[in-house]
Amino acid sequence: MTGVGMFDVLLAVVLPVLAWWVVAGPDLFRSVVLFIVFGLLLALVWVRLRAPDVALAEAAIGAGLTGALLLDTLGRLRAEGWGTGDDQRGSDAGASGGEHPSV
Amino acid sequence: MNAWIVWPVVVPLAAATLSVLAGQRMARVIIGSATVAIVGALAGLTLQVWQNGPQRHVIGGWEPPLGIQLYADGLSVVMLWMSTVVGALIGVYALGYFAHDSGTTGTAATGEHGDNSELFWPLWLFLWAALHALFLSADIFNLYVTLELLGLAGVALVNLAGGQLALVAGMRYLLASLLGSLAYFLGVAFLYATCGVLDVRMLSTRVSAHPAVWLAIAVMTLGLLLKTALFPLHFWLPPAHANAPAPVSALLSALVVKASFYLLLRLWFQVFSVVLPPVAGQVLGILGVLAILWGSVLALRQQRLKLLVAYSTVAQIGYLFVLFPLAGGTAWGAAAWSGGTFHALAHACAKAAMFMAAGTMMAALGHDHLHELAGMGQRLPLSMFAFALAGVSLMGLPPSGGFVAKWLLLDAALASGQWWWGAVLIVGGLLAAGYVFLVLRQAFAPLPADVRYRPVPRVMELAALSLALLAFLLGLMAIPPLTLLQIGAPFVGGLGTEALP
Amino acid sequence: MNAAVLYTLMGVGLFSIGLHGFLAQPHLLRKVLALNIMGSGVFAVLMATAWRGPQLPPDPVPHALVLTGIVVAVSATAFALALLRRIHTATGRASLPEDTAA
Amino acid sequence: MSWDTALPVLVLLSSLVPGLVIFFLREEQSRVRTALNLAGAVVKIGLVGIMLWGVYHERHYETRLPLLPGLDLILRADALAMLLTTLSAGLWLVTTIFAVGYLEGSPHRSRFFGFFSLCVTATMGIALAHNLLTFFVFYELLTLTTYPLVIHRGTPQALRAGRTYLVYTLAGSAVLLLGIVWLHRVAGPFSFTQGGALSHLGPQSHGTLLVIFALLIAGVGVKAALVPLHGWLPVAMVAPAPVSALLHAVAVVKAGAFGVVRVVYEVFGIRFAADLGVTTPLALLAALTIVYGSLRAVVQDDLKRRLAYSTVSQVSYIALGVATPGSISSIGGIVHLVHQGIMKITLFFCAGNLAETLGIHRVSEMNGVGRRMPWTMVAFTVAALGMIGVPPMAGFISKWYLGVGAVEAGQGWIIAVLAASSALNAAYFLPILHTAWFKHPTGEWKEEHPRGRFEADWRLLLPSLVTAALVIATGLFASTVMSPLTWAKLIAAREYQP
Amino acid sequence: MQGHPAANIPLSEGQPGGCSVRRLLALFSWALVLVLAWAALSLPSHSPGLVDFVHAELEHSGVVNPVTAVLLNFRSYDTLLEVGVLLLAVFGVWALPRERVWGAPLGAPVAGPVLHTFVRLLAPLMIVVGGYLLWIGAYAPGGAFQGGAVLAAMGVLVWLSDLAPLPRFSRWDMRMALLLGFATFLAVAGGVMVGGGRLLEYPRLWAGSVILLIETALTVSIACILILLFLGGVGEKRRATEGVREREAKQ
Repeated sequence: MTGVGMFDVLLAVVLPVLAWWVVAGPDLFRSVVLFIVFGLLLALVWVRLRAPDVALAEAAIGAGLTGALLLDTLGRLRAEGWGTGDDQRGSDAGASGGEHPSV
Repeated sequence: MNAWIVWPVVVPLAAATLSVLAGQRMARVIIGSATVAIVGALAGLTLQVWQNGPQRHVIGGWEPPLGIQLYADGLSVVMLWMSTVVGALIGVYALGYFAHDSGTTGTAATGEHGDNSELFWPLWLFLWAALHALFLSADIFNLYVTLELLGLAGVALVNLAGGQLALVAGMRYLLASLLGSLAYFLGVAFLYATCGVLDVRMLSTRVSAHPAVWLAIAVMTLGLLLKTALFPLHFWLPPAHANAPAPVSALLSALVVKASFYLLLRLWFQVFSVVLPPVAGQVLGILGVLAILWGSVLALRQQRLKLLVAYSTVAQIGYLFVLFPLAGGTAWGAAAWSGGTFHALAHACAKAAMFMAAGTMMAALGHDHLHELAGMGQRLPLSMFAFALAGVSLMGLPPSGGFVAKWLLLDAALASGQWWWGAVLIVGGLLAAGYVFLVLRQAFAPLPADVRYRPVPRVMELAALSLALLAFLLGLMAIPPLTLLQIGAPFVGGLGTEALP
Repeated sequence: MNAAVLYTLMGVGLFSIGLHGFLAQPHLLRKVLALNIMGSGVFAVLMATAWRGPQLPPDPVPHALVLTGIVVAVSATAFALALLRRIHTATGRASLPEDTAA
Repeated sequence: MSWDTALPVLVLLSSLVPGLVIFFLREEQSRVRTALNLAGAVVKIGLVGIMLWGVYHERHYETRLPLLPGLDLILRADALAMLLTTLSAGLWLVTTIFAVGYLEGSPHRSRFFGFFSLCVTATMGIALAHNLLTFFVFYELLTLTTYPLVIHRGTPQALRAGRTYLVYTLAGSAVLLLGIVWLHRVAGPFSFTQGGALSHLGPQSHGTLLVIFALLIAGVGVKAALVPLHGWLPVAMVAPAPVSALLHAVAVVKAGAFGVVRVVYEVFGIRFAADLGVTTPLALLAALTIVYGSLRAVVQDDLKRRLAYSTVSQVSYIALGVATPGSISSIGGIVHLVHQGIMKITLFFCAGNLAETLGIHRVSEMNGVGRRMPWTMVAFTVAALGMIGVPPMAGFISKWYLGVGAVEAGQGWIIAVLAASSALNAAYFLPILHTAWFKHPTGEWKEEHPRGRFEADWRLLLPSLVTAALVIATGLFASTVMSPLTWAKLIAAREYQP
Repeated sequence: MQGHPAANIPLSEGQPGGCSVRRLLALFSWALVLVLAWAALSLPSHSPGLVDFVHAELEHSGVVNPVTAVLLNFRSYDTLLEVGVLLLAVFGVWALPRERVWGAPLGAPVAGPVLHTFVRLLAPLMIVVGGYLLWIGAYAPGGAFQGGAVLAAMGVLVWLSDLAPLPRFSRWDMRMALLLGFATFLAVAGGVMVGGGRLLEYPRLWAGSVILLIETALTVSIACILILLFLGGVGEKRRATEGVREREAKQ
C-alpha cells in the first residue's frame, strides 16, 4: 500500500511537535498562535485524507473561530492586569505590563 | 402515533426552545404541560415494554448500522421514570427556590446574581432531554453527543449560583466532564476502527479480544468513571455539588452521575461482556468499596451540610460499583444486577430529597454550617423529616428503597461466596447512619434564641418531602420496578431466594 | 505503513500530548488548549479509519462524526473560555486553587 | 380484603394513624392529642381482644404484601404474637395516661406522642411478624422511632445517650440483616414455623447455620440487652420516665427477647437448635447476663439506673427459659415475657412519679417516702416483691416454672443461677423498700408539686396501681383460661409436639 | 458561603505539583503513547466501515454529497443534538454572572476608516460565500456549519468595525433567529411523525428540499450562535460603566 507521501510524513511529525509547543511552550500568546497554525495544518491533513468538508470546517471553526475566541480571551486576561499567569520566565510576545503576582 | 419512545427526548427539547421564546409566565405553562406530556409518553412506553418486551425505534427509517436506533428495555424505562419523577419534583422545588432567591442576597450568591435564574428552566429542560436521550440511545457516538449535552448543561446549571466558589467548582466540573467525554470519544474511534459499526447491538456481536478493543474498553471506562466520580476520580464532585444552587445539586447528585453509570452498565454487560475477564469487575468493585469508605469518612468530617451530602454521594456511588464483581454468576447475577440498578433509583430519590431539604435549610438560615443548625427540627420540621426519611434510605433500613437494594446486593454477595462485599455494604450502611445522624441530632438540640431565620416557600418543603417519602416507601413498591428491570436484562432468572432449588 | 496508520499514530500522539499538557499545566487557558489538542487527536484516529487508499472514496461516516465533534469542541471551548474569564475577574487567577497552591 | 386479613393491619393502623396525625397538631392542642391517643389505644385493645378471642378459637388472621421477589411481608396472629400484642396494647393505654400526666406543660409533646405511637406500631409489627423479613422491617422501625424518644430532652447528655443507643442498635441490626439474608440464601424463603423451619437442612450446612445462629442472636441480643451488648440500656436512662417504661417493658427490650424466642423456637426449632449445640451457650450467656445485671444493680444509687440493670438481668430469664430444653422451662421463659413487662413498667411508673412529684432520683433520697406517697410505694413494693419472686406475685410463677424446668432438664446449675439472682434481686430491692417505708424523712422534699387531690397527679398514680394489681392478678389467677401462663403453656405444648 | 472559602477546599485532594510528580506524569504519558500506539498498530488495515451502506442509500438521501447525507439524513439525530450542544453553550455563557441580560454585553469596537471600508466591501462577499457554502453542501464540500461560520465571521467583523449595532437579544426576533435552526429541525423531526413516520424520517421525495430547509435555518442560527459565543464575554469591564447608554445614544 503506497500513498504515504513525504508530505504526509512531514505533517504527521510537525503536528505533534506543534502540539507540544502549544501545551508546553513558554509563552501563552505564542501557544495560541501556534494552536491556530496547528488547526490550519490539521485542515491540510484532512485534505490529504480526502475530507474537504471536514477541512473546511476545521479551518473555519477549529482554527478560525476557536483561535479568535482564544485570542480574545487572552486579550481580556491581559487587560485585567496579568494575562499569562504561568509564564514566569517572561514573554517576548508582548505580555504588556506583565506583572505576575506570586502564584 | 404509538412511538412513545421518542417523546421523552423530543418534548423537553421543544419545551426548552419554546420556554426561551416565551415570556416568564408562559414558560411555566409550557414546562408544566411538557412534564405532563413526558409522563404520558413514558406511561405509554412502559406499557409497551411491559407487554411486548424491549422497544426499538429506527430514527429516520435508516436501519443500523447506517442509522441510529433508540432502544428501550426495562432498565431504560426504570431510569427514565427515575429522571422524570425526580426531575419533575426538582422542578417544583425550583419554582419556590428561585422565587425565594430572587431579589434577596440569599444563599450562595454574592449579591450580584438574580435574573439569570430564569435560565434555569431551559437549562434544566436540556438536561432532562440529554438524560432521556442517553437512556434511550443505542449508538455509541450518539451517546457521546448526549454526554456532552449533559455535561454542558450540568456545568451551566452549577454556575447559576454565581459567586467565586461556584465558578471555580463549575470549571473543575467542566474540565473533568470534557476530559471524560474525550476519553470516551477516543474509545468510540477505536471501536469504529475495529468493528466498523456504532450500533450497540451490532457492536456486541463484533467485539473480540483485540488490543484496540481492550484499549477502547479501558479509555471509555476511565472516562465514564471520571464522569460518575468513582473514587479516586471523584475530586470534582463535592465542590460542584455543594456549591451549586440546591435544585441543581439535587439534579446532579441524583440523576447526572447515574447517567454515566448507566452507560457503563450497558457497555460492560451488553457490549463488552464477552471479552471482559472477571478480574475487571473485581477492580471496579474494589474502587467502589474504597469510594464507600472514603466518601463516608469524609462526609463525617465535613462542617457544611451540603458538602456532607455531596460526600455522601461519593460514598453512595461506590455501592453502584459493587454490582460489577457480583453480576457474574448465573444464580445471583440477577440479584446483583437488580440490586445495583435499584440502588441507583433509590439513591436518586433519597439524595435529591436530601439536597432539597438542605437547600431549604440553607435558604432559611443563609448558611449551612452544620453546628449552627440546632433546632432546625422546630423551624423546618418538614424539611428535617424529609432529610431523615431520605437518610433512612441511604442507611439501607427498611422499608426504604435503599434497603431493597442492599438486600439484593447482600444476597448476591453471599450467594456468590464473596461475603466480603456484603460486609462492606453493612459497614457502609453504618457509616451512612453516622453522618445522617450527625445532622439529625441537630434537629433535637434546643433552638438558639438569636438565629435569624427567613421563612421559605412551603412548596420547597413539600417537594422535598414527597421525594423523601418516595425513597422511604420505595421498598414497599419494589416489585414492579424489579420486574421491569428483568425485561431485556443480561441476567434473567429468579431473583434472590427464588433462585434456589 | 499507509496514510491511515500514519495518521492514527499521529492521532494517538496528539491525544497523549494533550493529556499530558492537561494534567501538567496549571493555567486554565492551556488546559483548554490541551483539551482541543486531545480532541484533534481523536479526530485524527477517526479520520484515518475513513481512509481507504487513494483510489477508493473514503468512508463518509467518520467525516460526519468529526464534523459533529468539531462543533461540539468549539461549543465547549467557547463556554470554557467564558467561564475562565469570569473566574479571572472574580479571583484574579486563571488557574484552579489546588494548582496554584502547589 | 376480608375482615380476617384486615385485622392485623387494623391493629397497626390504630396506632399509626393517630401517630401521624399527632405530628401535625400544634403544641397547645393537648386535648385533641390526648383524645386521639386514648382513642387509638382503646381501639387497639378492642381489636386485639377480638383477635385474641379468634386465635383462641383457631381462626387465622393473616395479611400479606409482596416486598421482595419471593418474599412477602406477612403479618399473622399466632399464639406467641398474641402474647406480645396483648401486653403492648394494654400497657400502651396505661403508659399513655402516665405520659400525658408526666409531660404536662413540657415542650415538643406533639413530637413525643407522635413517635410514641409509631413506636407502639413498630412493636405490634414485631409481634405479628410471621417471617424474619417482616420482623426485621419492624425491628428497624422500632430503632428509628425510639431514637427521638431517647433524645427527647435535647440536652447534651441525652444526645450522647442517643448516640450510644444508635451505635448499639444499628450495629446489632446490621448483624441481624446479614444473618437473615444469609439464612434465606441457605434455606430459601420460609415463615415462622412452630418446631422450627430448618430441620430439613442436611448436616453439610450445619456449620453455616451455627454462624447464622450466632449472627441472629447477636442481632436481637442487642435489644434484649444480653451481656456484653447491654451497654446502651443504662445510658438510655436519661430519657423521660414514660420512655424508659416503654423501652424496658413494652417495646425495645421486649422486642429483643421476643426475637430470641422466635429465632430459637420458630426459625431453628428447639430440638434442631439443641442438636446444633447452640442452646447451652445461649443459656450460659443468659445466666451470665442475669448474674451480671443483678450485681451491677446492687451498687447503683440512681433509682432508674438500678432499675435498668435489673432489666438487663430480668429479661435474660426469658432467654434462659427458652434455651433450656424442656417444655416447662419454655413456659417459664415465655410467661416471663409478660410478667417482666408488667412488673418493670410498674417500677418505672413509680420511679417517674417520685421524680416528677418529689424530685427524687436516687435511692438515698427516698428516706421515708412511703409515708408521703403510700400508694405509689405500695405499687412499687408489689412489683419489687414480684421481681424477687415472692408468691403469689407474677414473678414467682416465672421463677417456679424456670426452676422446675431446670430440674426436669437435669441442669442443676440453673437452679443455682436462679437462686443467686433472687438473692441479688432481694439485695437491691429490699433496701429500697426499707428506705422508703422504715426510714424517717430527712427533711423537706427537694421539689414538691402535688397535683390534685391525691398524693400525686392521678394520671401518674393510677397507671402504677393498675399494673401493680395486674402483677398480683397474673400470679393469683395464673391457672385461668386467659392468663399469660395458659397461653405460654399452649405455645410450649405446640413447640414440643412430637 | 462566601465567607468560608476555606471550608470548600477538599481534604488532601488536589494535584500536587513538584518535581517527582512531574516525572511520574511524564512517565505516565510515555506509557500512554506506547499503549495507544500499540493499539493503533494493531488496528485492521482495512476498516470495514459503513461506506457501502452509505453509497447504497445515497440516492434516497436527497443529496449527493455523502457527508451531508450522513450528517443531515442518516445520522441527523446526532446533528439535532449537536445543535442543542451549541445552543447550550450560549445559554451556558449567559448563565454566568454579569451576563444575565438577554443580549450581549457591549465592548469596545475598533473603529477606523480603513477597516470600515474593508469590511464594507467584504461583508456582502462573505454573505454570498456563506450562502454558497450552504447551498453547495448538498453536492460538494460545504454545508450549514461551514456557511454559518463564514457568516459569523462576517458578523464579528462588522461589529468590530463598528458598522452595525450590537445584537440585542432581549428582542424576540433575535432570539427567534438564534433558535430558528433548532426549532425548525425539531419541528421537522417530530412533524414527520404525524403521518405515522418515524422520528426524522423525511418523505423520500422531499428529502432534498427538507434538508435544504433545515440547513438554511441552521445556517442563520449557527451564525447567530457563533457570533454570540464570540461576543459572549467581550467588554465585561466597560459594560458596568458607560457602555450601554453611550451606544444607545449614538443611534
